[in-house]
Parts: sequence; structure tokens; C-alpha cells
Amino acid sequence: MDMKVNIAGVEWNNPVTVASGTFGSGAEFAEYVDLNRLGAVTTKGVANIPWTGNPTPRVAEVYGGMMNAVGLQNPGIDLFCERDIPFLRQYDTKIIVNVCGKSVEDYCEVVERLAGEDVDLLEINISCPNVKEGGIAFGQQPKAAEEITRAVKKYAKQPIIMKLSPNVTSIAEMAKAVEAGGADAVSLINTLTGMKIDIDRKSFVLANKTGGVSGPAIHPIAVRMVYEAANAVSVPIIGMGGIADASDAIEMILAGASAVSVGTANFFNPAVTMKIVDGIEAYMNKHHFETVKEMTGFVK
Amino acid sequence: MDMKVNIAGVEWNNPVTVASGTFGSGAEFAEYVDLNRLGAVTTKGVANIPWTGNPTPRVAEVYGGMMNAVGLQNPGIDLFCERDIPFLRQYDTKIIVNVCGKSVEDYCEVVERLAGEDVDLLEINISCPNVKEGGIAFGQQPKAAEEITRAVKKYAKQPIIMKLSPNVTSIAEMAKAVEAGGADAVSLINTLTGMKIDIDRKSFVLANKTGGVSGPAIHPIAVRMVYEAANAVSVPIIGMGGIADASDAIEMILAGASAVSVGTANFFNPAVTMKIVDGIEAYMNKHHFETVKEMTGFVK
Amino acid sequence: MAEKKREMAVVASQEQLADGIFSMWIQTEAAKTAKPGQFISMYTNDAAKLLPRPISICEIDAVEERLRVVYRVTGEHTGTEEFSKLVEGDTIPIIGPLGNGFPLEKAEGKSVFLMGGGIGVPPILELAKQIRCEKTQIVVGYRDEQTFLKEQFEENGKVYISTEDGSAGTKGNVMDAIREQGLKADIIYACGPTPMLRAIKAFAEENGITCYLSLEERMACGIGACLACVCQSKEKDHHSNVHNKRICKDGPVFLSTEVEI
Amino acid sequence: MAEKKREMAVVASQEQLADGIFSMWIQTEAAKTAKPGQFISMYTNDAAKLLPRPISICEIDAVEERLRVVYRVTGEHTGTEEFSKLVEGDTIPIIGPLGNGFPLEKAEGKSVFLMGGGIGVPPILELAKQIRCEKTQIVVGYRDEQTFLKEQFEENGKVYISTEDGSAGTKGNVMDAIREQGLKADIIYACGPTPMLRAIKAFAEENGITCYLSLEERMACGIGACLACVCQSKEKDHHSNVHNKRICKDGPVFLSTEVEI
Ligand SMILES: Cc1cc2nc3c(=O)[nH]c(=O)nc-3n(C[C@H](O)[C@H](O)[C@H](O)COP(=O)(O)OP(=O)(O)OC[C@H]3O[C@@H](n4cnc5c(N)ncnc54)[C@H](O)[C@@H]3O)c2cc1C
Ligand SMILES: Cc1cc2nc3c(=O)[nH]c(=O)nc-3n(C[C@H](O)[C@H](O)[C@H](O)COP(=O)(O)OP(=O)(O)OC[C@H]3O[C@@H](n4cnc5c(N)ncnc54)[C@H](O)[C@@H]3O)c2cc1C
Ligand SMILES: Cc1cc2nc3c(=O)[nH]c(=O)nc-3n(C[C@H](O)[C@H](O)[C@H](O)COP(=O)(O)O)c2cc1C
Ligand SMILES: Cc1cc2nc3c(=O)[nH]c(=O)nc-3n(C[C@H](O)[C@H](O)[C@H](O)COP(=O)(O)O)c2cc1C
Ligand code: FES
Ligand code: FES
Repeated sequence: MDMKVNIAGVEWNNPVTVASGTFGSGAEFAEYVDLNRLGAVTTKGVANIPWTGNPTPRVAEVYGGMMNAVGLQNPGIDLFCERDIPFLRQYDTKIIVNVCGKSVEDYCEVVERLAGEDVDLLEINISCPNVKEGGIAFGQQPKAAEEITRAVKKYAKQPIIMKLSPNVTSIAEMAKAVEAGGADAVSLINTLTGMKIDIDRKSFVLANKTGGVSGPAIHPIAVRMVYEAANAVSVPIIGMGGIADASDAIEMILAGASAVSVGTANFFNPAVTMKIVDGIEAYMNKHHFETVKEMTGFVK
Repeated sequence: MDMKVNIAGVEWNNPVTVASGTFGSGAEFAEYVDLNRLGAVTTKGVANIPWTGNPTPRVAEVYGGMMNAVGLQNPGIDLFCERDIPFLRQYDTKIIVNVCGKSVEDYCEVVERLAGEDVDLLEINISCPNVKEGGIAFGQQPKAAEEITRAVKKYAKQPIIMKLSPNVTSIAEMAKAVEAGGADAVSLINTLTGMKIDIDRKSFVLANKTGGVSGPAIHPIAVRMVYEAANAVSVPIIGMGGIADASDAIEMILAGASAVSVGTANFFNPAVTMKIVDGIEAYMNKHHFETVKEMTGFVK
Repeated sequence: MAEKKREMAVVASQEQLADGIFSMWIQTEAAKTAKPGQFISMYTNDAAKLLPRPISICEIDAVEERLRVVYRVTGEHTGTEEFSKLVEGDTIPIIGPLGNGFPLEKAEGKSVFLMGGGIGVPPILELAKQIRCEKTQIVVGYRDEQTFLKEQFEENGKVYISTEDGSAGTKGNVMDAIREQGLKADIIYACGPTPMLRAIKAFAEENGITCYLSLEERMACGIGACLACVCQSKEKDHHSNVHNKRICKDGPVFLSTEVEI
Repeated sequence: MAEKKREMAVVASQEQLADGIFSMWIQTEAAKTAKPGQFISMYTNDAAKLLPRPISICEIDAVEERLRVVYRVTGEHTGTEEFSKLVEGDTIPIIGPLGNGFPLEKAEGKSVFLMGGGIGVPPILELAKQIRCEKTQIVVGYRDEQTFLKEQFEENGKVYISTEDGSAGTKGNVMDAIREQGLKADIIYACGPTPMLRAIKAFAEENGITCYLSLEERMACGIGACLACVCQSKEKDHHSNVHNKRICKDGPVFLSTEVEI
């Protein structure tokens, strides 16, 4: 039995990574988790320059999950390269750098900067607001998604994972668009846009009014989208959205994911990823799966 | 203090109705609920001819909600008119007939048939698969949605509520499209498409593979969409999605709904709508709202 | 109008009968009108698990207003696991009694089979207690020697047991027990897994025996409104106007010739 | 590596101190290293409520390995309401101790104000117990005469009370109490609602007094990873590289001159 997976030419020790933005760059979680036991660490989105993010409150609790509008606060690519990459390189885990930007140029600048760095994969978060297109996310229009993929691929030395937004009519179309643009892998889902109102104060709970819903509440939607994307493209899929235990992760893999990311669940239990790695292993043993690849898309 | 609301010219005693498909035509729930205390009863979707629906299992439990693929089983418009309308007319409540179909002609046939019946509003469910367009729902393309609205309006004697699917990139665009087509009101959201896999049996839990997710898990997404739709159109909005208590309903109204529908929550507690009516009344008293209209869209 | 309601039943006692099989008595108004073959919808206290668990009524104590349910814990982190941890005095939300139950009157003067398999065994107990007939033959099938409720069955009729592993009674299923013992009946009442019900249906129809089957399906409302729990009916159903009947409302007990399973 | 963990703390006792104010002692390893001003993340057992509730440490018993938390139930159906129903022997998942706590050493030889307002009062207790300084002046503000923890404060310094309704001590807030009594100090430690902290910050800065404030914000991870709980910092923060500090990790206690509130 072998837990290893190969994602766009990069071999992970196991199929479990963490979802961008829920794990920082791993330093804080390292006190709770053995980072060597993660297939990969996916870092918080980083831009070409530091971003301040949104005003607070940035998070709210919703039924079976949470909502966030952190607004992609990040220290900028320079400090990231100087501090976070060397930290993560101490561990036997792959490094996936999540990249954000407000224009195609922003993304390309970060990707180019990372070309010379010792990281394994880049994940391009196209749910960011596209300032030139009036703030509509790159990830909500197939054409814009394809173009941005093609643009970053020009600068990329590492394989590119395009991270898709679930706030679209057809996830299959989005997956096909980024594949056409040259994506080496696809990850999904990012958060579903939600809103919460405090009825006593008669105001929005988040300073940003809307936020991204994540956690167990969105899991069935994520599984469906992973299934649809996996059936639309041939590049590997990293599945995420509401994974809180091994069974949720296995569902995602059976639906078509080659690997999985755990996000919001890290906030309920910082060591949840360790249980998920163990649980997938136990399941593979029990159900006689020799490799994760055999499990991927097993349910058709 | 006045609980009455006016939806497209029809006055309801209070802003609470039930979501189509969760309440049959009210006969079964009448044992648990005083139908006179509902602003309106929205019936299960009815087509021009009887539909058998999907194979079972048709429902599954998901975290904080459920998934269904009943497949719009219905007895056809003839039996509906003969049996269900006279039953509901015994009560002091408005009748909203939810209409489904597989082609524009199907919908028009039902709407025309209902023109001579004693019902108050028609709700057109455009999440049905459009057989001519390869099964993609009418409700996922603005143009198709606008056209079907225009078509049914030609035959309609009652005001038309267009019921929107949340499985779209822009709910505002969809709301505008049906308003342009002549909709008298808009209701949202229908279910979000999801999937659940039984990892022990390695098969889909629903016979239909995918199903519609409903219940508390989807509430923040529904609130956001109601807010966006309310800010995009001037016709009244009937808000639904995950309403399980008065506070959820009030959130929806503050976000822009003129009335609310309670769906899945009827399955946890068949009398939940009574508590919601009472809770809205108590809130209006406490917060000095004279009318529901004042509350509608209060939080901007 | 609005005379029924969701109620908070109080756990009167709980015990384990066999591996993963629990028996619970609950204090509830539902006991006043309950009939054998009806079920109740039991709700969890877990906010993640909102749908009801339909569980058959195993015994009715109308005087003390108590119902007994016997149920299997289907796995870890399930609603039934939660139920199994309830102790005396805890409350559990329920709706019921639901469905139609077994038509007892059809048995009058007849020789009957009361057949239960696996977790379909429990509803047969109250049926056996209430049925008035010529000859009560209780044929119950278990997985192994953990033949829960057997002693109580013996107080209410002649009991024939089958076990899958042959550790008690006939090795095999309930049909094997009937064949082995050469049993005969004019009418059958049965509850159990679908393959067993299919075999019983075939046997009954071949032999021209009236047969009532209690069916199972996933439910959402439990009261006939959502159309989740249908089974296929031979004739067009008058309510649905298609070949579907609602198990929760029109059943769970059906005449075998009415339904396709 | 991986030396910290989420743990199941055991409730040792629980009592109500005032309207909606509860005090709970929990048995936890977190007690071994906890310091005044740190907090713990408390988790509910409600599957609908998944985020932690950050609650300050009110007292530390390192020997018995117990922590005391004093908290307000913020409403019906809240996590804190659930906590208030726990009884001895129940378990509650927690992470902690978290954050940096108050810098005790800065008080040495000084005259101090320990200031708490409303539900910011509790963390001041352990601080008062541990602080070693010239003069301990505890200035605590309440809504009304329900001056919870007052007796314990009196064992640990000179106590000045303010109440919003004037039913005990100075009518008004903690700043009113200081003015009314003409109190003086070289250093301030404070926890309470933002308007109170703002007033204290202004007072301290006007008077050139060193001042430490414990801040509050909505949290998700509680350990510095998610960037939910930031406050604005005067200087660019070295970790964030922008003018934001993480309250959970870099705080909750900050030097008043470091932050904009
Ligand atoms: C009319 C009827 C009577 C029944 N009587 C009994 C009984 O007396 N004793 C007993 O042990 N079991 C009985 N069952 C089966 C029982 O309902 C399921 O085992 C139980 O719902 C499983 O719930 P869970 O919490 O263990 O599983 P989970 O996996 O947590 O259930 C998830 C969801 O699936 C539903 N579900 C899962 N399995 C079934 C099933 N087999 N049938 C219907 N819904 C299911 C649950 O109700 C729930 O909504 C009966 C079923 C029906 C329809
Ligand atoms: C560092 C710190 C220390 C605190 N110490 C104490 C204390 O000792 N005693 C005490 O009573 N309260 C304290 N609070 C406030 C306490 O965290 C909130 O009152 C509590 O989280 C509310 O949860 P709930 O379940 O009552 O409300 P809900 O409305 O159910 O909470 C919903 C969500 O919002 C969050 N939330 C709501 N109000 C606040 C708030 N004021 N601050 C942060 N998060 C909030 C909750 O954590 C939860 O995630 C502290 C807050 C912080 C940040
Ligand atoms: C607090 C928070 C911050 C996030 N930040 C990012 C980010 O910087 N970049 C990104 O691509 N996704 C971000 N996400 C989305 C997650 O990576 C993930 O796609 C989503 O939360 C769904 O997974 P989950 O349900 O397991 O959390 C963030 C999510 C949360 C909750
Ligand atoms: C079992 C079930 C059946 C449904 N059938 C219909 C239907 O016939 N027509 C329709 O427009 N919506 C139907 N819906 C969608 C609901 O009306 C509602 O839009 C959705 O469930 C969201 O609301 P809720 O979260 O309160 O359930 C159905 C939902 C459920 C759960
Ligand atoms: S469960 Fe709703 S009709 Fe049977
Ligand atoms: S709560 Fe996550 S950084 Fe503070």
C-alpha cells in the first residue's frame, strides 16, 4: 500500500495538503502538527506587494461552517521568499505557493519571482477581484481564466495549479478553460460567497458585508464540483471544501480528486490533518486499494 | 403593527409561506399546522402531465441539511386542479402554484390551464432540465430565463413569480433577466447542486448521483443572493434557503426579501412555520417595525 | 386542525440486546394511538443531522403511555449511535405514530406467518402480541446466535428461528426455516431486508397466500408530503397519479401484490 | 515538534456569579504554563457551531492543573449558553494557553492600575494575584451592583469600583472612578470594551503612563495563522509586513502606543 501521489510531476508523500489561507505558512501550526506528515503545505495567498486586507470583523460563524473576508492580507512576495520558504524547506513536505493579484501583471510578477525559488507547485487563486474588469473575479469568466492561465504559464518554472471558484454556473467549463490555458492541475473549491446579518444590531456581521463560506456546510457542493471537473479535464484535481475527517477526504478522492486540501477544519482541531492522513491509510487497507490513484474517481 | 405583505398585488396575512416541494399541497401538514396562519401555501411543482420522478434513494442527509433528487414527481395539472386547489381554498391563506416543465410549451400549458382556476400566484420553477437544450436548466441562462418568463406571461392570469436557481455565476443577472421578461416577483433560492458518496459501498447515495442541497447549511449563500437580487430588481423578492427559525427569516427580510419561504425545516419540525410567524411578530414589536415593508432591505 | 405535533419523548429505559442492537422504552403520547407496524420518526440532538430516523414500534404500552423501539446502531457517528447513548430521563424529539401498520383483522380465523428478518424482527413483536388468529407461527431470522426478542416471541406463538451461520434454528433465512419445517399458512405478515421480502412475496404469490410486507426507504418528512420515500406500485396510485406509493404515508405495510420490490 | 494539542478539559465546577455571568473551573494541562492575560479557545459540542470562543484566563491553579474562566452568556442558542449548562465531569474541548499575556515584570517597583470593565474584569484577577509592585490599585467597572469577583480583588490590592447605574462605587466608568478618587499610577494594565480602552489609552498617553491593553476581535484559528483577528498597528508589523497585528498571537495584550483602536 502506497500513499504517494504524483501531482503534475511532483511526488507527495501522501495526498493531504492544507487549504490556502487556513494554515499561514505553517509556522504556527507546526506546534500542533508534524509538517513532515503532510503531503504538501499550501501557503496563504501572496501578492507582488504587501496587502493590508479588509477591516474587521473578518470572520463570522455560520451553521456548520464559517465565513471569511480576510481580504488576502499578505506580506508580499519578498518577505515571503525570505522567511516562509526557508522555514518550510526544513520539512519533508512539498511547498505549494498560493498566488493572488489584482491584474494579470500582478500574478505574472509573483510567478516570475518564484521561478527561481525552491518551491514545488504554484496555486493561482483566480477568485481575486480583477480590478480592470470592475472587480469581477478572474475565476468567474472562462475566457479570463484561460487567459490568466496562459499568461502565468509563460513565467512559471513550477507546475501551475489553477484554483477555481465555485460561484459559477458551470465548473466543468471553468476547468476546461484553465486546462486549455495550460494548467497542470486544478484545485477546487474556493469559498462560496455568503452574507450574514446581525438582526439585533441590524448590520452585516462582516465589515466587508459578504464573505466566503467554508467548512462542512459546503462539502456536498464541493464533492459535486470535483466530480464534474474530474470528468471534464484530464489534469489532476486537488479537491477541497468542507473536509473535516478522513471520510470527507475519501469521498472527494472517490469523486475524482488526486489529492485533497483541508481548510476550515484546521480551526476546530489544529491536528485534524494527521487524523485524516491516518484515516485514508486505514481505509485503503480495509478496502484493498494499493494506491491513491486507484481510488481517484473510483465512483463513476 | 401589521404583518400583512403585498406581493405583486396579492395581500398575504403575513410574510411566511412554505417552499415548494416540502409541503405537498398542505394536506399532510394540516394535521400539524394551522394553514390559516400561513401567509401563503406554495405547492409542490406541477407539470402538464403526471411525472414519475427519479428512482430511490431520493434523499440523503448532509451536514446541516439534506440533498434531494425527487425529480419533480407530480400528479399532473388535472388531478391537481380537481383535488388540491379545493382543499387549500378551505383555508384563509393564499395559494401559490409552483409550475415545472421540460419545454416552454409544457410550462405555458400549465399556466394557461391555471388561468381559469382560483389560485393567487404562480411560481415558475426554472431549475427544471430544459430537454431541448440538452437538459441544462432554463434557470442557468439569462436569455432562456427571460424568454420563458415572457412566454408564460402571455398565458398567465395570475401574477408570476420566477424562481431562480443559485447554481449561477450572477444571480443579479438572472433576476434582471426575468424582470425584463415581465416577472411580477422573484423567489430564490432553489437548491444548490451537490453530491454524496457512500465510501463503504463505493457508490452514490442518491440514485440520481447529484441532488439539490437545502437546509441551514445553505442559508448564508441564500441571504447573499437575496441581497444581490433585491439590489438588482424592483419587483418583490420571496427569500428562501435554510430558514429554520424566525431569526433566519428576519435576516432574509432585512437583506431585501418581502416574504420568506420555509422548506427543509418543515422536516425537522412540522410546526416550525408557526414559530417563525410568531417570532417575526415578536421581533417587529421589539424593534418597532410597523410593517414588514419597513424591514425589507433595511440593512444596506 | 393541527392536532398532531413533534413531541419531546422521555427515555424510560435503555438496554443493549445484542451486538449493536439496542432496546429503548420511551414515554410518549404517541403510545395512546399506536398500532403494530406503525413507526415513529426519531430526531437526533446533533445539529449536523437534521433528518428523522424512522424506527418501527416494537411494543406498545398504552396504559403507561410508553413505546418500545429496538434498533441497530448502523455505524460510528450515526444518529442511531447517538440514540444508543441516551439514558433514563433524557429527551428525544419524535413524531408519530406514523404510517398504517399491519391489518390485524385480516388474520381472523387464519393460520398466519409472522416473519421478521434482521432489524425487521422488532415490529413483529407487537404484532404477535395483538394478533387474534387460528395459529400464530413466528418465523424470525437472525445473523447468529444473538436471537434478540426470542423469549418474548415464545410467549406469543410458536417460534421458528433461522440464523445465517446456523448457530441457532435452521441455517439460512426465514424461507429456509419454513421449507425445513414444512410450515403452512393462509396469510403472511413480514418485515425485513428487501431480498427477504422479495423471496416471501414470490412464495406467497406462487402459493396464493395473502401477504403483507413492511417496506423501507430513506425519508425526509415522514408524513407523506415530500415524496422522498416512494416504492413502485403495480397499479397507478390514486394519490400520486403515477405508479408510486409513499412508504411513510400509504405504508409502510403493503399488500405484496400492490407493490414491485 | 507538534507538542501542543487540542485537549478535552474536564469541568471541575461551575457556578453563576451574576445575571448571565458564569464561572467555571476546568481541569487542563493548559494550567501548567498559563500566564495572566492569556486566553484559551473553548469549543462547543454543537455541530452547527464550529469556531472557538476565546475566553480569558481568570485564575490559574498550576498545582491542581486547573484554570478558571469567567464569562458572559451573550444570548440564547449561543456557545456561551451551552458552556453555562456544563456540569462537573462534563468535557469541553479547548486549546491553550494562547497569546502573550500581561508583561508582569514591567510593574516592578511601580504604582499600578489594574483596570477591568464588564466582561474584561476576569483576567484582571490572576494579574492582581501575580503582580509584584509598589502599589496595586484595582479599578473595576460594572453595569450595576452585581460586582462579581470584588471580594477576591480585595484580597489582592486596593479596589475601586465604578458602576454604570451608580449602585456601587463611583457612578460612571473606570475613568470616572480614577478621576473621582484622584488616583495616580506609573503603569496601567487594562481589559474591557473598546470605548473604555480608548479612553484609558488617551489618558495614559496624555499623562505619559506606560499602558498595556488587552484587545478583542473575532477569531477563527486563535493561533496566528488565519489573519482573522487583526488590529491596526502604529508601525509596520514585522510579521504581517503591513500595519496589522494579530490579536491572538501578537496580543491580546499590546502596549497602548503600538496599536490604533
Ligand atoms: C419504516 C421504517 C422502519 C424502520 N424500523 C427500524 C427499526 O425498528 N429498527 C432499526 O434498527 N431500523 C429501522 N429502520 C431503519 C432505520 O431507519 C435506519 O437504520 C436508520 O435511519 C439509520 O440511521 P443512522 O442514524 O443509523 O444512520 P445515518 O447513516 O446517520 O443515516 C443518515 C440518513 O439516512 C437515513 N437512513 C440510513 N439508513 C436507512 C435505512 N435503512 N432506512 C431508512 N433510512 C435510512 C437516516 O434516517 C438518515 O436520514 C426502519 C426504516 C424504515 C423506513
Ligand atoms: C482574547 C479574548 C478574550 C476574551 N475573554 C472573555 C472572557 O474572559 N469572558 C467573556 O465572557 N468573554 C470573553 N471574550 C469574548 C468572548 O469571546 C465572546 O463573548 C464569545 O466568543 C461569544 O460567543 P457566544 O457563543 O456567546 O456567541 P455567538 O454569537 O454564538 O458567537 C458566534 C461567533 O462569534 C464570536 N464572537 C462573538 N462575540 C465575540 C466577541 N465579543 N469577541 C470575539 N469573538 C466573538 C464567537 O467566538 C463565535 O465564533 C474574549 C474575547 C477575546 C477575543
Ligand atoms: C480564513 C480563510 C482564508 C482563506 N484564504 C485563502 C487564500 O488566501 N487563497 C485561496 O486561494 N483560498 C483561500 N481560502 C479558501 C480555502 O483555501 C478553501 O478553498 C476554502 O476554505 C474551502 O475549503 P474548507 O471548507 O476546507 O475551508 C481561505 C479560506 C479561509 C477560511
Ligand atoms: C424534498 C424537496 C423537494 C423540492 N421540490 C421542489 C419543487 O417541486 N419545485 C421547486 O421549485 N422547488 C423545490 N424544492 C426546493 C425548495 O422549494 C427550496 O427552494 C429549497 O429547498 C431551499 O429552501 P430550504 O433550504 O428552506 O429547503 C424542493 C426541495 C426539497 C428539499
Ligand atoms: S418521507 Fe416524505 S413522503 Fe415519505
Ligand atoms: S484568529 Fe487566526 S490569526 Fe488570530
